[in-house]
Amino acid sequence: MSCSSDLAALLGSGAANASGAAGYICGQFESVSLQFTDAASAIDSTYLLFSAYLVFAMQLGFAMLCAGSVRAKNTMNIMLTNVLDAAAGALFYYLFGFAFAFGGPSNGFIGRHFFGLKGVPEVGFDYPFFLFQWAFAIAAAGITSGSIAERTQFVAYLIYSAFLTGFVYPVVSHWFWSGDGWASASRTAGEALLFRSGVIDFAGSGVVHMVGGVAGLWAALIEGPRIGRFDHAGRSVALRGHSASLVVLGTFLLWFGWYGFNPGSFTTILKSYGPAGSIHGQWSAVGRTAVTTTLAGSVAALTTLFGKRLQTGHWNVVDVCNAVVDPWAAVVCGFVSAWVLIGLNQAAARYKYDDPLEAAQLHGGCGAWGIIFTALFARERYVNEVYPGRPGRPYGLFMGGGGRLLAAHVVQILVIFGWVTCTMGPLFLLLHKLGLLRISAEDEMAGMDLTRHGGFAYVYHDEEHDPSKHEGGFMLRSAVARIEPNSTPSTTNQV
Amino acid sequence: MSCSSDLAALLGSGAANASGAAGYICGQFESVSLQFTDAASAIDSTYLLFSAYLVFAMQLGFAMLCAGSVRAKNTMNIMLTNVLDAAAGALFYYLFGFAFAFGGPSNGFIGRHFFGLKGVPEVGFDYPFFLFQWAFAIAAAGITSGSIAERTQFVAYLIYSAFLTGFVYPVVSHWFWSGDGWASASRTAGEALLFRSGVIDFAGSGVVHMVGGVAGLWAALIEGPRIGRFDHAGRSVALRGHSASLVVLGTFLLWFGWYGFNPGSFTTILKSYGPAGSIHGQWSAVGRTAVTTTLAGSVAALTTLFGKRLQTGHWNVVDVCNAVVDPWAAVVCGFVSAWVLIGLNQAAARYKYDDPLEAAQLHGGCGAWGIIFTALFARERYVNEVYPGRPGRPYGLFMGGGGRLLAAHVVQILVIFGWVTCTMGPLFLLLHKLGLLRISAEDEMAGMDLTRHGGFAYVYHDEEHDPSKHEGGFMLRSAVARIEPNSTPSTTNQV
Amino acid sequence: MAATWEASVTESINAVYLLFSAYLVFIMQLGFAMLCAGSVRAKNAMNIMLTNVVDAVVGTISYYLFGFAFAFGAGSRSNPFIGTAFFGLQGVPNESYDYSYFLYQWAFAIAVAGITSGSIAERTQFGAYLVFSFLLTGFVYPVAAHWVWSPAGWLNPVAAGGALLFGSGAIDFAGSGVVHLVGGVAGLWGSVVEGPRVGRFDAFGRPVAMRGHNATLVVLGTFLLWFGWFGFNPGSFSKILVPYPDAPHQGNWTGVGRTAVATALAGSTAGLVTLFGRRMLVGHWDALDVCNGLLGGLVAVTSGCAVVEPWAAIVCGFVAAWVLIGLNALALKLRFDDPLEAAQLHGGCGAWGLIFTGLFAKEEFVVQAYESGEVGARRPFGLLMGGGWGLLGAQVVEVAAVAAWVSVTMGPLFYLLRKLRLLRISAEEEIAGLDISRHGGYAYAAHPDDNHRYGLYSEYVRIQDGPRS
Repeated sequence: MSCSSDLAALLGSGAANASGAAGYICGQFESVSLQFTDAASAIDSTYLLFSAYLVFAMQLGFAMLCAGSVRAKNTMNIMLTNVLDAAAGALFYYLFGFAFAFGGPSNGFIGRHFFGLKGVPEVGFDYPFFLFQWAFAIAAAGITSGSIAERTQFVAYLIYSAFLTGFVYPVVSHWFWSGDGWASASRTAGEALLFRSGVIDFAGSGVVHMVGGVAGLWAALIEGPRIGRFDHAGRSVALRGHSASLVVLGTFLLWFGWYGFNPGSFTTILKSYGPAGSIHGQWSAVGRTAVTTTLAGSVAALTTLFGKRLQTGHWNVVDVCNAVVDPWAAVVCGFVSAWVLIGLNQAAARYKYDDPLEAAQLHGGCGAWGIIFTALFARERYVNEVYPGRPGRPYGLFMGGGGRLLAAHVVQILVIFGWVTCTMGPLFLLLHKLGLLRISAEDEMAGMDLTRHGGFAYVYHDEEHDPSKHEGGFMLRSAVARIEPNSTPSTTNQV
Repeated sequence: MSCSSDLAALLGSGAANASGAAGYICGQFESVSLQFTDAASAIDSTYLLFSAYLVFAMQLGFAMLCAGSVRAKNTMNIMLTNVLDAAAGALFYYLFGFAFAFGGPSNGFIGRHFFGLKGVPEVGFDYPFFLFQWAFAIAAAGITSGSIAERTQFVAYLIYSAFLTGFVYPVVSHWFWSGDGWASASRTAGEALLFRSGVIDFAGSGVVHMVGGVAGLWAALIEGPRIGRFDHAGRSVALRGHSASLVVLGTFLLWFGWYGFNPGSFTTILKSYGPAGSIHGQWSAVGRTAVTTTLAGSVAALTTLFGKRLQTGHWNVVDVCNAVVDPWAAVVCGFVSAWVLIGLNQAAARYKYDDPLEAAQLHGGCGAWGIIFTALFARERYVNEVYPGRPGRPYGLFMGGGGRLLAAHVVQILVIFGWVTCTMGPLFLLLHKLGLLRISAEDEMAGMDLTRHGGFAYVYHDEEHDPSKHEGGFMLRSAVARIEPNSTPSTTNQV
Repeated sequence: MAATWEASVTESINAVYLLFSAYLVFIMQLGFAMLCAGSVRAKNAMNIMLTNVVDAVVGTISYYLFGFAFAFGAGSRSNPFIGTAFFGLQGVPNESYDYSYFLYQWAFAIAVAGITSGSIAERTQFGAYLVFSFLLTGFVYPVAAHWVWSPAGWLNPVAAGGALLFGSGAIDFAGSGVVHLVGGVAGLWGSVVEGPRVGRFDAFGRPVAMRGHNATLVVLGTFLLWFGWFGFNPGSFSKILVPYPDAPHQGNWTGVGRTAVATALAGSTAGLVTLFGRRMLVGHWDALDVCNGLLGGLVAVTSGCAVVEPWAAIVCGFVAAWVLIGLNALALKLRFDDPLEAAQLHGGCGAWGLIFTGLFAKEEFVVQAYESGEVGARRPFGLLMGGGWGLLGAQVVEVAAVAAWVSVTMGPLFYLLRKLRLLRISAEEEIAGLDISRHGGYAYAAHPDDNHRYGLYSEYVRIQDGPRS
C-alpha cells in the first residue's frame, strides 16, 4: 500500500492515471514477492524434509551398529528395541514431546501447546519441522539403548524409551532450542540471554548426545556389567560383537545420516547473509557445516586408530567406527574427541563399568567435549550469521570472545547432567527395585533372543543330522529337520 | 542503472519526478532479481549437497561389496581399509587434493590455490562443491582397494590411499574438469580447446573409474595372485566371497549412490536452456541423466546375466551386480560394457591376473569403453546445452559430428593410463621392494583378520559356557583357531 | 524477467524434490531385497536376492519400452482404459511429463514386482520370474496406474474436463491400491497356484513354522523400506512449489510434511499394536512380526496419507495391524503359504487403506491435494467426516476393479506357467535349496573355524537345558 501511494506521488498528475498505474506496478511487485515467499517455503521445506529423512537413516545406522556390536544370541532383542524406539518415539513425540519442546509461549522451562500437533501448521512450525525434531528425539533414545544392551528386560526398555522421548528429552530441547527456553541462544527478541550469550548447541552435542549418554550411564551403572564381562580377578574380558560387517554398515549409515543431523539443523537454506545476491548465505554455511562434520569425524577416526594401536597392538575397525560416530566441528575437535573417548574407555574398564556399545563414553563424553569445544572455538562472524539480530554477542574464548559463552556452556553441561540424573536415575532405580530392569542370569547366559523373542536371529543350519537332539530345542529347527533329513556339509555362515 | 535512465525517458516529462519514479521501480526490480539469485544459490546448493551425500553413500556400497566379495577371514581388513579410505581421503583432499584439482588460475597441469580450503567460499567454489569432489576422490581410492584385497599390508594401503587421493587423482581431475585444465571441455573462454573439442568426461568414466582401475591393475600385477587362486596346473580356482547378501546390499547402494554421481555432476540444476520460461532446462537434463544411468545399468546387468549363463550354466548374482556397477549412458552402452567386462574377465583368467573384486576389469575396462562410447554417441544438442558458449563444437562420430571428439578421448585414455602408470606403478614397486606391500604367506593362509586385526569379523559361537576356553576371552579362541588354519571345507566355499 | 526466473525456479525446485524422492523410492528395492533375503531360509537366499535384482532390471526395460506409455500416454487416441503414447520415452519431455517424472514412476513400477516375488519365494523357477515380472511391470500394473493416476483414467480423482466417478473419483494418493493391492493380489494368485512350500504343513495339515535365516537383514530391510516410504508417500505430490490459495503461507510443502508425519505415525502405531497383539497371542516379543506390522501400517496409510489428519493415521495403523494379524490367522487356517506374508500385508492392508481413505479423508486436504487448494471448491470426502458416500463408493469400486483386473490377467498367467511346467521347481531341488541347484552355490561361504566344538546354538541350548530337564 505504501508502495502504491509513494509511487503515485512520484508519477504525479502528468500520468493519465497515476494512482492506477502505481497500483498496477505495485500489484505486480506484490505478486512476485508472494511467489518468492512461496518458493522460499518450498525450498526450505525440501531441504528440511530430506535432512529429516537422513536423520531417520541414523536410526537404521544405530540398529545395525547395535546388532553388530552385541553377541549373536541377543541380536534380535537389540534390533527390536531399535525398531520400537522409532515407533514408540513417533507416537509419544506426537502426543506430548513436541508440545513440551516447542509449544510456546511458555514459561521457559516446558512448552505447553501443540499437543497431538493441534495448531500445526503455524508460521515457523510446519510439519517438516516436527518430522525433523522427531528424528532427533528417537536418536536420543537410540543412544541409550546401546548402553543397556544384552541384559535388560524388554518392558523396561519400553517404559524408559517412552519417558525419555516423551518428557526428558523434550524438556531439555525446550531449554536450549525453543525461542522461549531460558538458555536458548535464539531467544525471542526482548528476553535476556543467559550470560548475555545463551547456549550455542547447534545440532545437539548436549541436547541429544549428552542426554542419551547420561541416561545410558545411569542405566548401565544400576544394571551392572554383563555376566562374564569382568573375570573373578576383576580383569576386563572382551565380549566382542558378532559381526564387524554390520558395525561398519551401521557406522557408514550414521555418517551418512549425520549430514542430515548437522547441516540440517539450520532448518532453512534460503537466507542471505551478505547484501542480497552475494555468494554468502545459509547455503554456504550449510556446506561448511557438512565439511566440518566430515573432517572432525575423519580425524577422530584416524586418531583413534593410531592411538589404539599404541595400546593394543592391532588395528581394530570397531574403534575407528565408534570415533567416526560423533564428529562435531573440525580437525582439532576430532583429534581431542578421539582422546576423550580412549581415555573414558580406559576409565570405564578400570571402574568395571560395562557399556556394550561404549554409548555413554562416546555420546556423553564426546558430547560434553563438543559443548566445551564450541565455547572455545566459536568464530564471531559465524555466530552472528547463525544467530542474527543481537550484535556484539560473546563468542569463543580462544578466538578472543571472552568467557561468557564458556560459562553458559558449562552451565549447560551441569543442568543437562543434573536433569537427566534426576529424572532417569530414579526411573531406572524404581524399575530395578520392581525387578523389571534386568533379566535373570539364566536368560542372560542363554541369550535373550531364545528366551524372550522366540528364536535366534540367525538360522543357517536348516538341516540337522540327528532330530532327536532337538526335543526341547527350538521348535522351528526341529520341525524343519523333520521334513528335510538330508545333510549337507555343515557350513557356518554369516551375514 | 540503464534500467533507471531508460524508464525515466519513457515516463517522460509528464511525470512529476520521472527519474525518481524510474529509480524506485528499478530498485524494486533489482531487489527481486537479487532475491532470485539467492533462491538459485539455495536450490543449487541443496541439489549439490544431497548429490554429494548420495555419492558418499557409494563408499558404503563399496565397503559392503568388498566385504561380501572377500572370504570371511579377511572381511574386517577390507572394511577397515574402506573406512580409512574415507577418513584419510577427507584429510588429504582437504589439505592438498582440492587445491591441486581446482586451484585456478594455474598452469593447466596442476592447481595451486585453496590449500586447506583457504579462500573458500569464492564464486563457483563453495563448500558444497568441495564436499561433492571429496566424495568423488574417495570413490577412486575405494576402487583400487578392491583389486588388492586379501593380500596387502595395511601400511601399504594407507600410503597409496593418501597418495592417490592427495595427488594422482586431483591432477587428473584438474586436467579434465578444472576451467584451467589443458584438456577440459569447459575451458575458460579464450583458451583453445584440445582438438577444438576438449574431453567430455562428464561424471568421470575416465577421471574416476579409469584412474582407480589402472592403479588397481598395477597393484594387483605387482602383488601377484592370491595363494590358491590358480592351481599348480595354472587353472583358475574360484575363491568365492563369503556373503552374497552383502554383495547385493553393496550393489544396490552403489546404484543408489550413482544417482548422485552422474546427475549430480551438473552441480547446478537451476539453469534454463531454451527460451527462458520453457520446460527445457538443466532440471530436464538432470532427469535424463538419471534415466540413462538406470537404463545402461539395467541392460548391462541383464546382458551379463544371459552372457554368463551361456558360459557357466548357472545364474550368478555377483556378475549381475558387477555389471550394474558401471553404467554410463544408455542401452547400447550397457550392452557393450557387459561384453567388455566378460571379455576382460576371460583374459584375466588366462593371464593369471587376480583381482578379487574384478575392479581393474570393471572400472578400468568399462571406464575406457565409456570414454569411447561418449565420443561415438554424444548428441549435438546435449553437448551444446551442457557445455554452452562455444557453438559448433564437435560431437559424436556416429551422430555425424566428426572424429575430433574421438581423437580427444583417445588422448584422454592414453594420458590417464600413462600418468597413473608413471605415478602409482613406481610407488607400488617401491613398496614391494621394501617388503611393505604383501603380507606373508602364513598370514594370508590364516586370514588377515586374525593376524592383523585381533580377531575375526564374525563371532557366532559364544563360548562362555566353557570355562576352559573362557579364560583369556576371545583372543585365546583366535589362537586356538590359528593352530588349525586349514579347517575351511573348501568344497562349499561358494557364494 | 521476473516471470522467466519464476518458471526456472519452479521447475528446478520441483525437479530436485521429485528426483530425490525417486531415489528414496529406489532404495525400497534394496529394502525389499534385504527383507526377502532375511525372511527366507539360508539355502534360498541367493535365489531371492537375484530375483530382486532381476525384478529391477527387467522392470526397467519393460517399463521404459511399454509400461510408461500404457500408464501415462496421453495420445490422440487416449482412452480411460489404457494409454497410447510415449513408447520408449518418445515425446518426453513435454508439458506434463519430464524425465524425472518417468524416473519416479519407474521406481514405483519395480516395487510392484518386488512385492509379488516375496509371495512365491523359495519354490519358483527363475524363468517364471522373468516372465511374470516383465508382464506385471510392463502391462498389468501400468493399466491399473492409468485408471487411477492418469488424468484420462476412469477412476482418477482430478477433474480434467470429464466427469468423475461418483463425482469424486478414487483417492489412491500414493498407491495402496495401484501398487500394493496389485502386487499383493498377483502374489496371492502366484502362491495359490504354486501351493505351499514342501514341509510348510505337516501330514495332519498343521502349520510348521519356517523362520527366515537372518533377522538382522529383515530389520535392515524394514528400516530401508520405511526410509524409502518417505519418498513414496510425500513424493507423490510430485511438485512441492504449489501454494494453496485457501490458506496463507501454506502450500504443497505443508501437505508434503503432513504426509510424512501421517506415514510415520501409521507405521509406528501398527508396529506397536502388532507387538502387543502378538505378545498376547504367541507369548514372546517377536521382532519379525513387528517389522511386518510396521510395514502393514505403512501400506495402509499410503492411499490416504495426503488427505487425512495425523490422528486418523493412528486409527489407520491400529486397524491395519489387526487386519494383518487376522489375515495371517486365516492364511494358516486355509493352508495358504506366503513366505513373506506379502499377499496378506500388501493386499489386505492395501485394501483396508483404500477403505480407510473413504472413511477419514478431510475435505480441506482433499481439495488441497487435488485442486491445489482452490478457494470454494467442494468435493466428496470421508464418510465419517460427514462427506457422504461418493468417495467411499469410488474407493470400493477401485478395490474391486483392481483385484478383478489383476486376477483375470495374472491368475491365468500363473496357471499357464504351471501347465507348461515353468512355474515350480522339483521337490528335490526345493529340499536341497535353490542356491545349490540353480545358482552354483550358497549365499554364504564357510566360516574359518568351523570345526568348532559347539557348532550350533541348538546344541549349546541342549547342553544348557540338559541338567534341568
